[in-house]
Amino acid sequence: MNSVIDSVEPHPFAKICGEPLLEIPQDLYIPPDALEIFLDTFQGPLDLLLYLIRKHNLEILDIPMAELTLQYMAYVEMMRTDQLELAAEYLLMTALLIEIKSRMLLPNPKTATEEEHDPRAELVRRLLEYEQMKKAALRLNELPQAERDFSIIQMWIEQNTVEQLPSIHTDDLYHAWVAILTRAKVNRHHQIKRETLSVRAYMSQVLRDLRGHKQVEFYDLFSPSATVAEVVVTFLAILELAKELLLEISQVKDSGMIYVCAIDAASSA
Amino acid sequence: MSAPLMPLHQPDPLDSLSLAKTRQILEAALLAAQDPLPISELKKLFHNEISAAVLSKLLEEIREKWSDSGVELVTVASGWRFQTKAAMQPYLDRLTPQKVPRYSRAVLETLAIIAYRQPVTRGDIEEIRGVGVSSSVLRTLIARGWIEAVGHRNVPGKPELFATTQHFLDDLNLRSLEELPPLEEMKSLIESSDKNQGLPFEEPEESGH
Amino acid sequence: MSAPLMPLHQPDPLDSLSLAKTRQILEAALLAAQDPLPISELKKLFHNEISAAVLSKLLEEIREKWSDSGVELVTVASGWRFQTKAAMQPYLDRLTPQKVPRYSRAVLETLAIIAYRQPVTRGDIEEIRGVGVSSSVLRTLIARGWIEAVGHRNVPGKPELFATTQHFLDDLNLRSLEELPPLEEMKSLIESSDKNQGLPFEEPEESGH
Repeated sequence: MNSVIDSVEPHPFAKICGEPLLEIPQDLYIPPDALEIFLDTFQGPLDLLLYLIRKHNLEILDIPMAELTLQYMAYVEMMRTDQLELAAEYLLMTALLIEIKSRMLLPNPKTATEEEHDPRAELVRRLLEYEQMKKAALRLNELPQAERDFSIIQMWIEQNTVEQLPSIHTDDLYHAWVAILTRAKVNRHHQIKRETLSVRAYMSQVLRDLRGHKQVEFYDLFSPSATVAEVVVTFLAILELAKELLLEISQVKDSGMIYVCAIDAASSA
Repeated sequence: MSAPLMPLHQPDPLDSLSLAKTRQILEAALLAAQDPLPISELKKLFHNEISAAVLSKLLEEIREKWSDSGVELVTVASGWRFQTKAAMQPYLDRLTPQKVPRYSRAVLETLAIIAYRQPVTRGDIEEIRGVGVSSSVLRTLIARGWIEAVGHRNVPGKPELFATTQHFLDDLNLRSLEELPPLEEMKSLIESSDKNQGLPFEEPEESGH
Repeated sequence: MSAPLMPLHQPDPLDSLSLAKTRQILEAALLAAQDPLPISELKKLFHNEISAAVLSKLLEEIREKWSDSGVELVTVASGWRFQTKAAMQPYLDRLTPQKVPRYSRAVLETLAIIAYRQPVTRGDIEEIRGVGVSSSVLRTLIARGWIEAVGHRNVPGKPELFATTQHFLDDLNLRSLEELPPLEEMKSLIESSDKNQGLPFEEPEESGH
């Protein structure tokens, strides 16, 4: 009733992952070591059945049921551990095929009211519907897709109206400072010492450079492309940070390498 | 030092707006917009004092002006928007080395079923595909903003009904669901084998994932 | 229906890229980018095979080309970006008519202190302002991406040190902190206020949240 070809070698099937199907033999025999690829290749029993029918001209009725069942049971055994649901789907399909086959074998008493009912009809309907959707999915994937095939343009808006975040202008900061200084004058709580802004900016930068490092060689804190003025300001920033106890400068021996580390990193180490 | 930005610029009274200025404003608004802008929205730029017909004509002029650049003005479901031409994408991809993920067959098939059969429940999708649909598949599509729950079917368990969104159409450059590729008629699986003929189909491609 | 796109577009080999095409790619990349692009990034578009000098020249050409439109190509701290011109703002605002929210005085003063005195701890800010600084003020500024913790001061409690970010400079259209209004001028202003004159400023509004 069927022609079992047992001589199929597992190698060619297993190694061409992209197009393994060419090697799947007609009798459904899948070498066990290729099973994983096999399971990845098909979305489920419907997909497999569709493939067998389309690719190998297999008539639903001609599927060797005993063979198929044995095979499916073997897969189910292997899938049971981690793909229980999928195993169930294959089982269900096997049961359905066997049911169809057995009904086809029985004499079909025609009644006057009922059109000749082909037990395959429902399965065929499902296969066709699935095939149609499968094709549609491929076509859908061929449509141009935002981000994959083109980029959407959303230009920066000078004032961020999209997110409705408050926008400020440098004048706002200026006003804020004046307000603070005015209050400070009145309160006389403390002195606000003046310092060039560039040193403060470089202080932040040095701390950023130290972040995540246990220690950094002193010279590495200076950009090779820095101008003289930048070197001076960076140096001042390091001294100021040391004065404010924000970093530690150490030298193991005279004229040796100088190391700099952020103090919180040193003390928590 | 930049110029102060906020309160200086007052919109011109409309009658003094030249067509060129109008075109300039339209262009800036479309370039800056987060989402596609329909004509009804674009009219607001001019306090609804410019007709849709005039705006359409100006939009066509803008589209024409951009036609030989790397960027194009297109209409999608939610309106007009600027996007880069597909020919630019290989270059732009060099700036973002992590590739946009391709969707698995499970995701694509689920999407196709929702697009063509909507609204559908998860059970409907499973029925068609013949396998379970994992939650991660639906989550992927929801996270992308392509599908959404639009209601519940009145059966036990009240399963959610899923449909595609306008954003899905926008992202696929479509104006409506009718622009989706038409469904192919599948050849019968029974007759041809009854006649013992070979089946005239190509093998369904196994693009894997 | 548009043609399938995916694998069709291969980047041209570089030597065949005309200057016009190069300009087109630059323009598309800048229009599509979410953040400003530095030259080093733009070079990646061409596999680093076009020199910074050539790119700068092309960028100037693009800037020039756009100069009489509603958008402009500008340089900010982290690179080049397209943005809408301020003159477009009143029109664009009509698409999103809600009132632009303002930051409270506490937020503005805290930001000013961090900008001018960085790196500073919350304690420093409180000392200068003479009042406590609520966590929500700092959170607001951190969430906006304008300040960040850059380390800890080695005193009991190890308070975090805050500094302004590059993003802050970008948002204020500054290339460096030195472009902030200089302190010198303020000093004289304070002195003039010592002479019991009113400040020539309005008090920043207390609309705060």
